[in-house]
Amino acid sequence: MKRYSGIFVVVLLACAAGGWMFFGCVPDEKAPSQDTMQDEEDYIVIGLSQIGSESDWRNANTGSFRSEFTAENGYYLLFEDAQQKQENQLKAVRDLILQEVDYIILDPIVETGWDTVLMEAKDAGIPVILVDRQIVVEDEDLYTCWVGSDFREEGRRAGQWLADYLESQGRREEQIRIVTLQGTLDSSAQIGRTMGFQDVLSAHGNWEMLERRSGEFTQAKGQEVMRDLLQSHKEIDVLISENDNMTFGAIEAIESAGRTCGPDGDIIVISFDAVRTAIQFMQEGKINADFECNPLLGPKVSKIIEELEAGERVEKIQYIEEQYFDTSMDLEKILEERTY
Amino acid sequence: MKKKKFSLKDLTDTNLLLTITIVVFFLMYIGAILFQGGGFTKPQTFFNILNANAALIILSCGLSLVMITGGIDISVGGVTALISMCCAVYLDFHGGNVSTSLLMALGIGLAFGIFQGFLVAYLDIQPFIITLAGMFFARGLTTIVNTKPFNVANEAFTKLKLTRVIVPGMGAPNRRGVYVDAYVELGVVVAILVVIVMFCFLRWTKLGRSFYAVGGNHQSALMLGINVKRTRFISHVLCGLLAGIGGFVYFLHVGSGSAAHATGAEMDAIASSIIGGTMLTGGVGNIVGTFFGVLSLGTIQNIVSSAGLDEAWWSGITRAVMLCLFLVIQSVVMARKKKA
Amino acid sequence: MKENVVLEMRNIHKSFPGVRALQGVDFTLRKGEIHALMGENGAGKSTLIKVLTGVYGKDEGAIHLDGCEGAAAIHSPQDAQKLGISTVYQEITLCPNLSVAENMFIGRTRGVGQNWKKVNADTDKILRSLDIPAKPTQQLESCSIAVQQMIAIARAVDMECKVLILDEPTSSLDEQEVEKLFGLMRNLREKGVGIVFVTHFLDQVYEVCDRITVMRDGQLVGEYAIKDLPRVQLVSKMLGKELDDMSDIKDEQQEYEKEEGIPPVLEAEGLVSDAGIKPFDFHIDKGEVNGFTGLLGSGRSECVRAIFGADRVTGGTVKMKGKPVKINRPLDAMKNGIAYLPEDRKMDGIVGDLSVRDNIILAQQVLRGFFKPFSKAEANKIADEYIKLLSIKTASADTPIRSLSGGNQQKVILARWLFTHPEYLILDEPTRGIDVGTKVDIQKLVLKLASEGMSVTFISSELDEMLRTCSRLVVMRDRRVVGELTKEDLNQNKVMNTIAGGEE
Amino acid sequence: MSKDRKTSTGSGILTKIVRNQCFIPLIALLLLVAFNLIADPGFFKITLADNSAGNPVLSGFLVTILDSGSELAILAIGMTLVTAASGGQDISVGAAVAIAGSVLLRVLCGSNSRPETLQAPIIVAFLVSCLVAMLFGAFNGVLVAYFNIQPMIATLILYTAGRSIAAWVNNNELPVISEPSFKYFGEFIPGIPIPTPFFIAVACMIVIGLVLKFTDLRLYTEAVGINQDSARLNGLDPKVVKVLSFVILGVCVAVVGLIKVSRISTINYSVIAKDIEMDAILAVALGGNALSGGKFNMAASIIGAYVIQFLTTTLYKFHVQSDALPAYKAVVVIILVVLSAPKVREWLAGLSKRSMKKEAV
Repeated sequence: MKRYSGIFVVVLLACAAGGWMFFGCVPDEKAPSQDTMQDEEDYIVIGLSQIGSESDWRNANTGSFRSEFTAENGYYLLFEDAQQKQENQLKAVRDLILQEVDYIILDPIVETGWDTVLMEAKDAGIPVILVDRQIVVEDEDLYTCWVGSDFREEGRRAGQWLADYLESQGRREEQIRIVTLQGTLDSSAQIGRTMGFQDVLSAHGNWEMLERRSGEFTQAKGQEVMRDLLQSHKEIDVLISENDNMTFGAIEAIESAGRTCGPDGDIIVISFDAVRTAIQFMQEGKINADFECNPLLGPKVSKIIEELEAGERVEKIQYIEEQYFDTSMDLEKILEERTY
Repeated sequence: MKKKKFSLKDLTDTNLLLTITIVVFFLMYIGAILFQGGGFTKPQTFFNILNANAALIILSCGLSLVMITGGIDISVGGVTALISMCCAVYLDFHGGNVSTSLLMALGIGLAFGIFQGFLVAYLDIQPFIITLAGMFFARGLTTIVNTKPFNVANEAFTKLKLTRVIVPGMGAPNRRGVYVDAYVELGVVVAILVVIVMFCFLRWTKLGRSFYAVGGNHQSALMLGINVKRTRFISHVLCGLLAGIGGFVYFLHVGSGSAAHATGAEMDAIASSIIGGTMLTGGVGNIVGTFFGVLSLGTIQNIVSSAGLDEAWWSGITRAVMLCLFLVIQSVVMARKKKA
Repeated sequence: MKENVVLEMRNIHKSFPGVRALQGVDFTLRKGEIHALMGENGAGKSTLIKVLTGVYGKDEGAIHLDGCEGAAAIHSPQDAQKLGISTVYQEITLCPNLSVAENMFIGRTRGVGQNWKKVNADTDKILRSLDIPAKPTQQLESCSIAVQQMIAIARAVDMECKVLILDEPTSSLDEQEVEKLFGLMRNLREKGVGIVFVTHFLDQVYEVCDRITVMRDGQLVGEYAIKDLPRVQLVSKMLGKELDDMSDIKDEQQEYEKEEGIPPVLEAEGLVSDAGIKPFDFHIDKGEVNGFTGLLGSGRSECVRAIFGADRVTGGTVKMKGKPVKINRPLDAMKNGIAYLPEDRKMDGIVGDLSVRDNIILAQQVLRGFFKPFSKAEANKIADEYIKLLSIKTASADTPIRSLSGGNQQKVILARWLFTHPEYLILDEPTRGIDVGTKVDIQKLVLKLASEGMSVTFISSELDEMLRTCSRLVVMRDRRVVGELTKEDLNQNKVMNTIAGGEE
Repeated sequence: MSKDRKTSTGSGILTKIVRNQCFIPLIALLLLVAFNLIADPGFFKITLADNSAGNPVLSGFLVTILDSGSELAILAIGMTLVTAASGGQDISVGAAVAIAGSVLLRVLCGSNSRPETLQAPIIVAFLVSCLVAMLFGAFNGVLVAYFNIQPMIATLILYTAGRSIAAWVNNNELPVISEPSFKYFGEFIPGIPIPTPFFIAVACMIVIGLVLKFTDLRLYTEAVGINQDSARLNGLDPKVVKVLSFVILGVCVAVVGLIKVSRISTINYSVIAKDIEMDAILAVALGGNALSGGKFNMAASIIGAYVIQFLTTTLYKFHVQSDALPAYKAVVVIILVVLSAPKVREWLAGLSKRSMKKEAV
C-alpha cells in the first residue's frame, strides 16, 4: 500500500510543479502579473528593511517612513522587520529584489557583510539608500547614499556641553567621575557616540571614565547594568547613556538605589535620542541634557528619491539636522512640537 | 488492489501525516503565487527560502531523528550559536583554516550529542531537562568565547561562503531585462544531501528502522532484540552530529559569530518536525516531511512579509496557528488509532 | 542433562521488593513436546518466563540448555534469542508502527545493511507457508490482533528456535485461528521444537499439550503427563484445593436469608462496557455477600468495573434500591454509595508517593468536595482510627504507602473505602499477593460488614475464600456469565465443574 | 544488626533534616552565602537612603535579590503545581507574561499609547489581564489534558505566538504610563523602604498557603500526578485537575506581568520576562520536586527561586556577562539532575555501602 501513497505523492508533486510552470514561469516571460503591473504603473514601490521595533526611536523612525511613503504620496511601501538579525535582513533585501521594488531603504543592523547582497541589488538596478547606521563595503558605489545622524558629532557635542555645564557650575577643576552606558557594541551609534565623547574626554585631564558597560540600547538592560554600576562604584558624577531607553532604565536604578539625578541631583545625566518621554523626564528634572538623534528620516529620504527619479545625482553622505535640549530651555514648548 | 480502491485509511501513519504536510505546503505556495504574485512567481524566491533555511533543515532532520525515537533535543539552537562563534573566532583571531573549523564544528556538535545521549540513554534522565541545560550551557559558553558579534573576514571562508550553485533553467530576467541565473548556496546542497542520506538511513537501514521501533514501543523493541539504550544514544549522537553540520552551514550562511545567532532555532526545528508529521510520542515521522515542514514555515514568513503585514508578530502568530493545527491533527490521528 | 531435554531450570528464585515471586521452581522441557505451564494469576508463570527470556535476572538457580556447556548466561532478551529461546508474549510485543516484514526481521542480525527486497520476499514465503493473511509491506497496526499474534509466532518460528514460549497466545484468537495455531504447534513439535504453552483455556491444554507443569504462589506444584491429570484435578491443583477436601464446610458463614419486599441494593440489567464483556445481569441485596468467580481473563473484573463506571459503560441499566441511576464515571458510583477496591493494587489502587493518611482519606475527601478539606488533625485522627481498626502495620500515618507491605497497602485501600461508609462494597481480589494472616483478617471483616448490613461483592482467585465468604457465586467463562450457584451448590466440585465447562 | 539500628535512630534527626526537600536548596543557599562572605562581605551590606522621590529606601545586593527574585518565586508557585499535576512543564510563561503585561497596558492606556491619565483603574486592568492569562492557561491545559499532548510541546504553541500576540494587543506600540502610582507595584510605595514586589510575592505565598490549607488542591494535584488511574477510580477527574493547575499558573503569570510592566512603566515585547520559564523550571527542580510530577513542596520551590536569584546576583556582582549566566546555571542543573537520577543514586548508594563494608573490615 505504500506504493500507492508513493504514487499519490508523486502526482501531487507533479501538480505542484505544473502549477509552478503555469503560474510562475509562463507569465514571467510574457508580462508581469496583474498586481505588479498595477504597482509599477501607479506607484513607486519602496522596500524598507528595518532592524526591528526595539525602541521608541526605532518606532518613530519606522513611523516616519510609513507616513511619508503613503499611497496618497504615490508610493507603495513594503516593510520587512528583521527582528534584530542580520540573516533576516539579508533575506529581506533579497526578497525585495525579487519583488522588483524601485528603491530599497536599508537600516543595517551591523556594519559588515553587505557586499554580496548590495551587489545583487545593483545588478538588478535597484538603488539602495542606507539610513541610520553605516556600513563598511569595499565598493562605495554599491549603495546610492546614506542618510542619518552624525553620531560622532553628537558625542562630541555632548562632551562639549558637559564641559560648558561644569564650568557654569564652577566645577571645572574638580575630579569628575563618569560612567557610560554603551549601546549595542559595534553599532555605529555606539562607536560614534563613544568616540565623539572620547575626543572631548581626552582633552580634560580631570575627567575619569570609571567604566563603560553595554546596556544594549534597552531599558531593562540599562536598569540592570546601572544598578550594578551603582553598587560597584560609590561615587559617580556623570552618567552618559547612549540612548534614551537605557537612560530610563538607569534612572529607575538610580532612584531605587536611593540616589538622585538631574540638575538638582547628584548624578548628571546626559542622554541621546531625545524622544518625547525623555523631554518629559527633563521637565521632571531627571535628565540634564539630551542630544537629538532625529528619527524622522522619511521626508529627507523621500526628497532624495524625488531627486533620483528626476535623474539627479545625490550626495553620498547626508547628515540630518539635529539639535539638543537641556533643562535651561523652554521644555514646555519643545514638548508641544515633539511628535515622537 | 486497484488504484480505484485507494483510500486514506490504507496509509501508514507516517505517510498520512507526510501527505497532509506536503498537500498543505503546496496549497500554501500555489495560493501565494495566485494571490500575491510578485516575487512568488520566481523560482529564486523558493531558492531563497531554501538558502535562508538550509541550516534549519539540517537541524530539523536531527530533531526528527530524536523525536522518532521518542526523545527531544532543545540544545541544537545553542549549539549552532556556539559553533558559529567558535568558528568565527578561530578563523578571524587565530588565522585558522576552513577545513579545521569544519572539523571543530562537527566536534562540538558530536560532543554535545554524546554527552546528552549518554545522560539520556544510560542514566535515564528526561531528555527535555538535560538538553535544556545543554542549551543554556551552549548559549552561555558562546558569550564566554566572545561577547561581540562580528563578521568573519577570512578570505578562504568568504570565498566558500559566496560560492553559489547555479540551478539551470530556473533563472528569470530582472527588471532591467538581464537574465539572472537562479542559484542556491552551498549549504542548500549540503542540506539536501543530508535529507537524502537521512531519508535512506531511516527508510532502509536496520538501525534506522530500529529508531522507529524504539519510538513506537520501546518495550516491544527490547523484546524484539533491539538494544534500546544504544539506539537512543545513537539518535542523540546523530542529532548532535547534524547540529554540528547544521551549525557550520548556518555559519556559512551568516558569515558571522554572535551569541544571538539561531535564537529559537530549536523551537523552529521542533515545530518543523511536528508540521512535517513527526509524532511527538515517537515512532512516526519522515525526513521528507520535516523538509517540507521547514519550507512551510519559511513560506509562511515570506507570505506574511510580502502581504505587507508587520512581520514581527504576524509570522509568530501564523506559525503558532499552524503548529496548533498540526498538533491537533496528530492528536486526532492518535485517537483514531486507539479506536481501531 | 538427560537425553531429549532441551531446557532445564533448577531451583529458580526471584524476589521483588515485598514479594517472593519464585521460590525454588524447577522446570524441564523435552524435545518435541508441548508443555503447558498452568497456574492462577500470581502463581509466578509470567515471572518464570521472564526469567527464562532474560527480561528479569534471577536471584538464584540455574538454567541449562541443550547444546550449551554449563549454565546458560541469559541477561537480556537478545541473549535468550541467541540461545534459541523465542517468545511470543501475552501482550503483543511487536512494533505497531513498523511493517510486517520489518517486525519479522528487526533485531535479529548484526550489521548495518539489510536487503529489504529479500526480507520482504522471505517474509512473504513464511506468511504463505503459515497461511497468515498479511502482506510483508503492510503496517503491522493495520492487521487484526489475531494476525499480529500469528506474525509474532511466525517470527519466533522463523528464528529456528529450540524453545518456543507461547504466553497466552490464544486469548485474542477465534476458534479457526486457534486451530491454525495448533496445527502450527504440532508441526513444530514434529520438528523437535520444545514448546512452552501458557494458557487459561483448559480445552486447549487438553487438545494440544503433552505435559503439564502446575505452579501456585510462586512454587512448583508438580509436573504431570496429560493423561495422568484429569481436568478437575488440574483445576484443584491450580486453585490449591484437593478434591477430597470437600468436607471443608462454611463454618464461619451464616446462611443468608433474603428479607422479603426490599428491592435489591443494586440491580443491573444487560450491563456492558467497552472492556469486551458480554452483557450481563446482576443484583445484590442488602447484607448479602456474593462473588464473581471464573478463571483469570473470564471477565469477572470487567463486570465489577462496569458496575463502578471504571470502564466506559456502553449499554444496560442500573437500579439502586429500585431507583434507576446513571453511572458514567467512578464519582457517580461513589455518590450512590458504591465503593470499589480495584484488582491491580499497584496500578489502580494506591497512590504510591502519598502518605498512608492521604491514601485513607482520598476517596471520602473527593466526595466531600474541593473546598472542604479535612484538617490535618482530623485526617490524623481518622487515619489513626483506621490504622487501629484494621491493624495496619505502618511506622506512622505519614509513611508513604509505597513502602508498606502488600497486605498493609491493601488494608489502607480498604480503609479508604470503608471510610466512605458505602452501602455496597466491591472487593476485586483483595487477598492477592498478601500474607495469610491478612487474608483471614479481610475475610472476617467482609463477613462482619455484611452482618452490619453492607452488601459486598467479593472476588478472589482462591476458591475456598470465596466459598467461605460468599452466599452466592456468579460463575463466568469466556467473558460471559455461565451460571449462578447458591446454597447446596456452593461446594468445590460444583464450582470447579462449572468453571471447567460442566464436563465430567 | 542491633548496632545498626542504634546508629540509625541516633542519626534520625539528621536524616530527617537531610531528607527534607528544603535541604538541597537551603544547602545551595548556604554555599552561596558562604562564598560571598569569603569573597566580599560587602555583599551583605544594606543601606538606607533617600530616593529621588524623597522616600527612604533600602538598597544593597540582598534587597536586589528579594526584589528581583519576586517574579521568579511567584512563577515557581504555579510551575510547581503544573509540574506536579501534569508531569511536564509550561515553557510559555515568559510569553504569557508579555501578553498579560500588554493587556494590562492596553486597558490602562485605552487607545492612546501615551495617556496623561489612566483610562481605567489599575485593579480593573489587572483583573482583565488576569482573565486573559487564565484563558491562555486554560488553552494550554486543554491541549495537555484533553488532547494528550506533552506539556512542553503543547505550550510550545504559546511560546511561539505569545510575544507576537502581546505586540498585537498594543498594535506594536510601546505604551508608557506616566501615572506615578502605577510604579508602586514594581518599585516602592512611598514611606515603605522595602520594594513592593517582595510584598506581592509574600502575598502570593500566603494566598497559595491558604489555598493549600483550606482546599484539596494539594491532595488532588498530587494524586493525579502520582497515579492518574488510581485518582480516576477515586472519583477525581484528572483532566479537570490538570487544566486547573494551568489556570492557576495563569494567575501567577498575570501577577508577574503586573510587576514586570510596573517596573519600567512600559513594555518591551521581545525582552520582557525573557527566559524566565527556564529559571522557573529550574526553581522547581532545585526545590527537589520531581519534574515527572507527583508530590511537591511549595516552600522548597520558592526557596529554589530565591537561590537562583541569589546565584544570578552573585554572578552579576563578579561581572559575569549577563549573557554568560546560562552557562553557569546549566552546570548547576546538570549536576543536580545527574545526582537525582535514580540510576546514579543507586550507584552512589552501592558505593557508600561498599565503602562502609570496607571500613567494617
